[in-house]
Amino acid sequence: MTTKSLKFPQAFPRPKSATGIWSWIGTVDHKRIGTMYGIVSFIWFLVGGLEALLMRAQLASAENDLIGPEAFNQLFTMHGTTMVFLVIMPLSAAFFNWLIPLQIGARDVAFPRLNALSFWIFLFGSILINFSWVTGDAPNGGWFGYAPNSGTTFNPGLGMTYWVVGLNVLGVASIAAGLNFIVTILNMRAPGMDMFKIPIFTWMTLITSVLIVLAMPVLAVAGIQLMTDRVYGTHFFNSLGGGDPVMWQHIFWLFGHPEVYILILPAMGIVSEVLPTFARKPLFGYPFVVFAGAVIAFMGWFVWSHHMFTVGLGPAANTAFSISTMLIAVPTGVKIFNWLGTLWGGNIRLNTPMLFSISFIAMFTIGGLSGVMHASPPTDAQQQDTYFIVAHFHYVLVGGALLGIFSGIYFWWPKFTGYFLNEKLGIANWALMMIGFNLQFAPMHWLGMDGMPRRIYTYAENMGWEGSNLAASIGGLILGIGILVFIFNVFYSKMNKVMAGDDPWDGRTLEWATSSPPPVHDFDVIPQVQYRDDFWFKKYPETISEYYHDDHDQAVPSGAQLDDEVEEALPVVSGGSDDHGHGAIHLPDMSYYPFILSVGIAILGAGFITNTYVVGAGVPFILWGLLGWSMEPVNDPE
Amino acid sequence: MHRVSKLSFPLRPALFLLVPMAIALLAACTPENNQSTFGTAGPIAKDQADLFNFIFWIAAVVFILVEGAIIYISVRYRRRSDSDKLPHQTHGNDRLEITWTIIPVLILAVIAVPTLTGIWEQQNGVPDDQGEVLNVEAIGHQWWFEFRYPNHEVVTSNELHIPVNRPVAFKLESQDVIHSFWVPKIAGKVDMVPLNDNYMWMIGDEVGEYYGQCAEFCGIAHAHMRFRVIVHTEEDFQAWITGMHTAPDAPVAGSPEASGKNLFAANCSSCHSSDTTSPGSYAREVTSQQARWNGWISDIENSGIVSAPNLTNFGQHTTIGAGLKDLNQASLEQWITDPSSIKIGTRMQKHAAVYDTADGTAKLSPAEVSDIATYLLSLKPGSAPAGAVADAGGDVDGADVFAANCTSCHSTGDNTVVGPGLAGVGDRAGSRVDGMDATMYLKESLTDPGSYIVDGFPAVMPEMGHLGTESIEALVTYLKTLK
Amino acid sequence: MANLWQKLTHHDGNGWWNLPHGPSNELNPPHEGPIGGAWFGNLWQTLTHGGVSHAGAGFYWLVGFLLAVVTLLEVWLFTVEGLGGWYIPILLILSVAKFVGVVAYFMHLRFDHRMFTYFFASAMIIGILIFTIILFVAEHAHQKPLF
Amino acid sequence: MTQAAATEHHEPVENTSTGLNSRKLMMWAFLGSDVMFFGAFIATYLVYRGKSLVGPYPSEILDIPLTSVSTFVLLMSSLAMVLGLHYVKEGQKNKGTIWILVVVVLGAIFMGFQFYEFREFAHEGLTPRTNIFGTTFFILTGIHGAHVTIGVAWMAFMAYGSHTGALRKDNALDLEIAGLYWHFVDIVWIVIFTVIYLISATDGPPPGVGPTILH
Repeated sequence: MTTKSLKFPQAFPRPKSATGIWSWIGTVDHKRIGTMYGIVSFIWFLVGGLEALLMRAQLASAENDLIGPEAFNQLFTMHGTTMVFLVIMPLSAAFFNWLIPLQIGARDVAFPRLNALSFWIFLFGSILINFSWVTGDAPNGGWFGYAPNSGTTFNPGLGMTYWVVGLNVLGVASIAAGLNFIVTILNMRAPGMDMFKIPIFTWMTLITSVLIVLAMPVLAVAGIQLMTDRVYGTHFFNSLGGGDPVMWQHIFWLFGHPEVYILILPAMGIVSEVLPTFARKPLFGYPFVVFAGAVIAFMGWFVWSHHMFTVGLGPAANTAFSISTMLIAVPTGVKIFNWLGTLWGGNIRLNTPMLFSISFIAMFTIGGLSGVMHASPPTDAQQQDTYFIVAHFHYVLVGGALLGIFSGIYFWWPKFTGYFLNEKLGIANWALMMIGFNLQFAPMHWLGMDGMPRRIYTYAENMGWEGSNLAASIGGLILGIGILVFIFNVFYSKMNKVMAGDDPWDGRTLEWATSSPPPVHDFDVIPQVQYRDDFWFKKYPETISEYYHDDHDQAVPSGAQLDDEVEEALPVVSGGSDDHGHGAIHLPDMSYYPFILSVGIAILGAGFITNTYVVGAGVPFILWGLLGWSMEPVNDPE
Repeated sequence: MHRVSKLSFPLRPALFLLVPMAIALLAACTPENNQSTFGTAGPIAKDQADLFNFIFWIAAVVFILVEGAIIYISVRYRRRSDSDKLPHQTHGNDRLEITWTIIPVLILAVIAVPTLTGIWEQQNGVPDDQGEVLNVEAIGHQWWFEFRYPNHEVVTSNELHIPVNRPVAFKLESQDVIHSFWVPKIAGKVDMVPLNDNYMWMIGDEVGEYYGQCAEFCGIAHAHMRFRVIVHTEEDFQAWITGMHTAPDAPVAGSPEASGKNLFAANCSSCHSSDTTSPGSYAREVTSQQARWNGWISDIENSGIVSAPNLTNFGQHTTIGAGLKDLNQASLEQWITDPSSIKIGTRMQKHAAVYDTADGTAKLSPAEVSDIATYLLSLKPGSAPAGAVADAGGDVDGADVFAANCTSCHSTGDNTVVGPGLAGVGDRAGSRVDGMDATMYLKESLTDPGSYIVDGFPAVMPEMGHLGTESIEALVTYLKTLK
Repeated sequence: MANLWQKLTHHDGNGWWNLPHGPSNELNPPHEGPIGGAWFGNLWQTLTHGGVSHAGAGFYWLVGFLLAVVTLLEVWLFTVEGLGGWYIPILLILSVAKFVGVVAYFMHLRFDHRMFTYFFASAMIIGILIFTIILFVAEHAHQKPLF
Repeated sequence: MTQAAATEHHEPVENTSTGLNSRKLMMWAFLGSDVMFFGAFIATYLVYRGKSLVGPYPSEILDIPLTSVSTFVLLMSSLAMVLGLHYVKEGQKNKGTIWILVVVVLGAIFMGFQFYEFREFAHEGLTPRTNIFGTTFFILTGIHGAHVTIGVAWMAFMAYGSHTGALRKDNALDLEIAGLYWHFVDIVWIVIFTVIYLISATDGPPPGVGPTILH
C-alpha cells in the first residue's frame, strides 16, 4: 500500500548513531532518557544540598554573619524549589522512565518522542531557574512565593520572575511526562497483565501521573497569574489593585498539596517493591495498598487549606480542613501496616536497599505522626511556620521520599548497569545518612516548639536555640558526607565491578526477567502474564496455590475463571508497543525534534524574563519542532 | 538461577535508628526559653500546649508500637545463616485490613474532639465571662509592629502593653506583605494579611515581659521583625495609659535634649511622630501613618517618606529595632548612626534623606547623634498634666506649631515628602485662587484641605481646625515667611 | 455488600473500578450510557442509528441546531427583565446543557468507550468540587470581627 | 503494509491493552488536565467578580449582542468540525476539506471578534492593568484566545492535509483528535460566555469602594 503523507524539509539528517553526544540528544529510548533524568536531577540534588549546608552553616550559631539575609532568602527559596521540582520529582521520573516499560513488559513508553521532550524541557527549565544565580538575582520569595511579597512592589528584582517562569516551563515537562505514563501504563501492558496484576510501583506511578496531570495545570495558572502580575502589571495578587493575597495561597496550595503526594507516592511504590523482594514474600494486601494510594490521591485534593490554618479562614473552614487532613492519615497508615504485614514472617535479607526501605517506614512514620499534630489547628497555631514544620516535612520528604529513592537506586542499580553498588559502602552510606538525617532534623522539632520561626537567617543568643541548631548543622554535615560516600560508591563500584546477573535479588517483577542492563528493545520476547508478580510465580510455581488459595475468597486466575463474578472469560489482550505479531522488533527511530521544540520553549520562557522580542525568537523553533515532529514518521521507511 | 549475594550484616539497623532518638530525647524541650510554647503565660497558649501534649502522647504510643514493630520484625525475621527458605506466600488478610483502618479512625476521632472544641473556643470570639475586653489594632509593617489602642487613643510600636488577666482582642492588619502575629507563650499565631483583617484574642495571666516574633516570611529583615509583650497589673496598665497621654517635659534650653529635639524635628519627624499624647493627636497619627504609606507606595524607589514607628514616650521603651536590642544610649546611638549594623534592610536607612550618604550612615556628627539619642531617651511622661501643652496660652510660635503638626508631610524646602514642599508658599498662595489673598488661601487650605489639593498630590491632608484659631493664625503667619 | 467488597479487593476482580478490557468499538449498553438514564438512551438509540458513532450528518445538524437554539434562548433571557434570582441558575442549566451536548455528541463521548468518559468526568468532578470549595471559602471563610 | 504505515496510520481496533488508541487516550487525559487549567482561571474570575476598585465595570463595557454573535460562530465551528470529520471518515475528500476549511474560517472570525473586542475595551480604558475585572477578563479570554489560535493553526494544517490527500479515511483519527481539542475550546467558551458575559454583564461597582487605595 502506498500512502501519501506530508513531508517537512529536514535541516539535519535523522540521527542514527548509537554512540556519541548526538545519540543522546536524539534519543527516544526510555532507558537513556531515564539515565539523563537521573544524572541531571542528581546534580541538582548536590546543588540543593549545598544550598542547605550553607544555610545550616549560617544557622550553626546565634548572630552569625556568614551569610547575609538576602543571600539566605535566596538559598532557602532555591533549596525548596530545587529539591521539590528539580530533584525529587525528576528523580522519580528517572525511575518511571527506566522501570515502567520494563515492569509492564513493553518495549518503550507510549510516546517516546514526547518522553524525550519532557526531559529536554525539564533540563532547560531547571537551567533557566538556576541561571538566576549567575545573574546574582536568585529568587528570594520562598518556594511558596506568597503574594504580595513575591510581587514587583515588594520584590522588584528579576529573581521571582525567573522562579515563576522556570516553574511554568517545568510544569509543561511534568504534564507531558504525566500524560505519557498514564497512557503507557494503561495501553502498553504485556498480554494478560490486567490492572490488578501490574506491579505496585507501576500503580503508584499511574496515580502520581494522574495527580501530576491534574495538579500541574493549577500551578501553571498560579504561575501565569503571578507572571503577568510581575511582567505586565496585572492585579491578580496585588493587594493595592484589589487582588487578594489569600487567593494565591489557595491556588498555590491547591496545587501544593497534591504535589506532596506526587513526591511521596513514587517512593512508596519503590518501597512496596523492595520490601517483598527482600522479605521473599508477596506484598501484603496488594489491593489495599493500591486502593490506599488512590484514596490518598483523591483526598489529597481536599486538604489544601491545612497550609493556611493561621491565615484566618475562620473556625468553620478550619474545622472542615482539619477533619479532612486527619482522615488522610488513615490510608497512609494502611500502607504502613501493610508494609509491616509484608515483613512479618518473612525471610528478611538486610541488604542496603532493604535498610533504606525499612528506614523509610520508620522515618515516614515519624513524619506522619508530627503531621497529625499540626492537622489540629490549635496546635498548628503554635507550630505553623516554625521549625517544627521544617522537621515534619523533612521527615516526610527526606526520611520518606529520598530514602525511598536511595532504596530504589541500590535496588535497581544492578538492573540499570549490570553490576552491584558496593554493599559495605552502601551500608556506610545508609548509616551516615540516617545518623546525619536524624541529628539534623529531630532537634528541629523542639526548635519549633521552642518558638523558632522558619526562614529567619539569624537568631539572638538569648533564645536557647543554639545547641539544637548546632546539632542540626552537624547532622547536615554528616548527611552530606553520607551523600559523598554514595558518590564514591558509584565510582568505586564502577571500577571494581561485581557483576550482578539478570536477577540478583531473586526479584518478583518483569524487569528482572530481561538481561542486566536490558537490551535496547527491553525484551526479546514480550512476556505473557498470568499472575501478579508473574516473574516470581513462574520461578516458584509451587507458591502459586499458597498465594492464591490461602483465603477462601481468592481464586487462581489462570486457566478457567474461577471467579463467579466474571461473566465471561476475558479476551486475551495483545501486547506491548506498536509492534505487530511476533516477528521483527521495531523500535521508534531517533529524533531531533523534541530537542528543537524544547529549545524553542526555553527561549520563549527566557523571553518573559528579558523582553518580548525574545519570546518571538522562540516561536520559530517551536513551529520548526512541532511541524517537523508531526510530519516525521515514527520509523523511516526502510 | 543466580542467587543473592552472601553479604552478612553485623549491625542491627535498629540501633542506628535509636541512637539519635536517644540523644534527641535527652535534650527535652525547655519551657523557660523565651519563645517556648510550653512555659505558657496565658490560657490560650496553655490550651494549645495541653492539646499538643495530648496528641503527643497518643503519637508517642503509636510511635513506640510502630517503630517497635519495625525493629522487632527486622530482628526476629531477618535471615539467619544462608537459608533461602521461602516463607509462607500470604497475600493479605481482610480482617486485619479492616482492623487497621478502623483503629486509626478511632484514634483520630479521639484527637478530633479536643481539636474541634479548641478551634471553636479560640477562634470564635472572646467568651463573655472573661471580663472587660481591651481592643488593640496590631499592624504589621515591613519590619516592625504598630499597636493602636482605639478606645484609649494610644499608639505605640514594637512593645505591646496589656493588663494581666483581661482578654485582649486584636484586629490584625497589614498594608504591605503578609506578616504573622505570634507571642508563643501567650497565644498561637494568626497572620496579618493585606485586605483581610484578622481577629484574635488572648489573655496574659502572668505579669512579665514576653517575646513575640513575626512568623510569616516577609522579606529581608524577617528574622529581625520581633516585638515584646509586657503584661502589667491592671494599675500599672492604667498608669501606662495615662503616661501615654502625658507629654514629656520640655527640654531646658541649651541642653543636649533641646539640641536633640531640634535635630529630631529636622531629620526624623517627617516619619516618626513622637507627640501622640494630646487629644486629637491619635486621629492625626492614624491619618499621618496612612499618608506616609501612600507617599511611599506611590513612589517606592524615590520616596522620602515611609511608615515608621511612633516614638511617643520612647524613653519608656526597653528595646530598639523591633525587639532586637536593649535600649540604652550606646545602642540607640549605634542604631541612629547606622541602622543596618543592627538590622539590615530598614526602610528608614533606605528612604530618609539623612542617610543619603555613600556608606549609608547618617549625615550627623557623633555629637548630634548623641544629642538625638539623649533626647529620645528623655521622652518619658513629664510632670505636666495630660493635654496641657496644646494651648499653653501666651504667644504661639508658628514655627513650633509647624514642627509639631506639619513636618510629617511637608518640608520647608522644595522637596516633596507627602505634600508639596512649602518654600515660597507665601508668594504662591496669593495667586492660587482668584479672589483669595495668601492669608485666606492658607487658612482655607488648613481648615478645609480637600478644596485645594495641588495637582498630582494625594488627597490625604487632614483638617487642621482642631489646632484652634490662635495656632492657625500663627501657622499662617509663619508659612508666609517661608521663602 | 460482600459482592462489592469482593469486586473492590479481589485479585482478578472485574470490579466496577477495574479498567475495561474490550476493544474500542464495543458499545456501551444503552442503559448504562454515561449520560442520561434508560429512557434517554433508548430515545437517542433510535435517533442515532442504534448508538453507533457514525451517526450521520443529519444527526449532527440536529444537535447543532439545538445548541444554536439554546444559545439564542440564553441571549434572549439576558434581555428578559424580572427573572431575579432565577437568572443565574437558568443560565447555568442551559450552559450545562450545551456543554453536555457538545461533549456527548460532537466529541462522541456518548458513543465512545467508557474509559474516555472516566478520564474526562474524573477531571470534571475533581475540578468542580475543588473550585466550588474555593469559591465558597473565598466568599465565606473569614474570621468573625471582634470589634 | 510498511512499518511506517502500521505505526502512523492506526487501524480502527488498536493493538493496545485497552483496545483504545494511545493518542486519543492521551488527548482525553490532556483535556482533563486542561479542565483544571481553565477551571482555576474561571474560579479566579468568579472569586474576584465584583471586586474592582475602579471602573470600567462589566456593566459599562460588555457588549452582549456582539459576543453572542461570536459565541454562535464558535458553536457553529464545532458543528462544521464534526461534519468535516464525518465526511473524512466517509472518505469524501472534497466535502471533508471544505468543512475543515469552514472550521478554520469560523475560528478566524471568532479571533477577529475577540481582537476587535479587546481593542474596543482598550479604547474605553479597560486594560489588564486597569482593575481586577480587566486583569481576570483579559487573561482568561486571552488564554482561551491562545487556545483558539493554536486550534485554528492545527485545523489549517488538517485542511491542507485533507486537500493534498495526506489525511484520509484510514487516518481520520488525526482529525478526530484535533477535533476533540477544537470542541473542548468550544465548551470552554460556552462556560466563559455564561459566566463572564451573561452573568456578569450587569455587575457595577461594588459597594463601598474607597478611592484611597489606588490613585
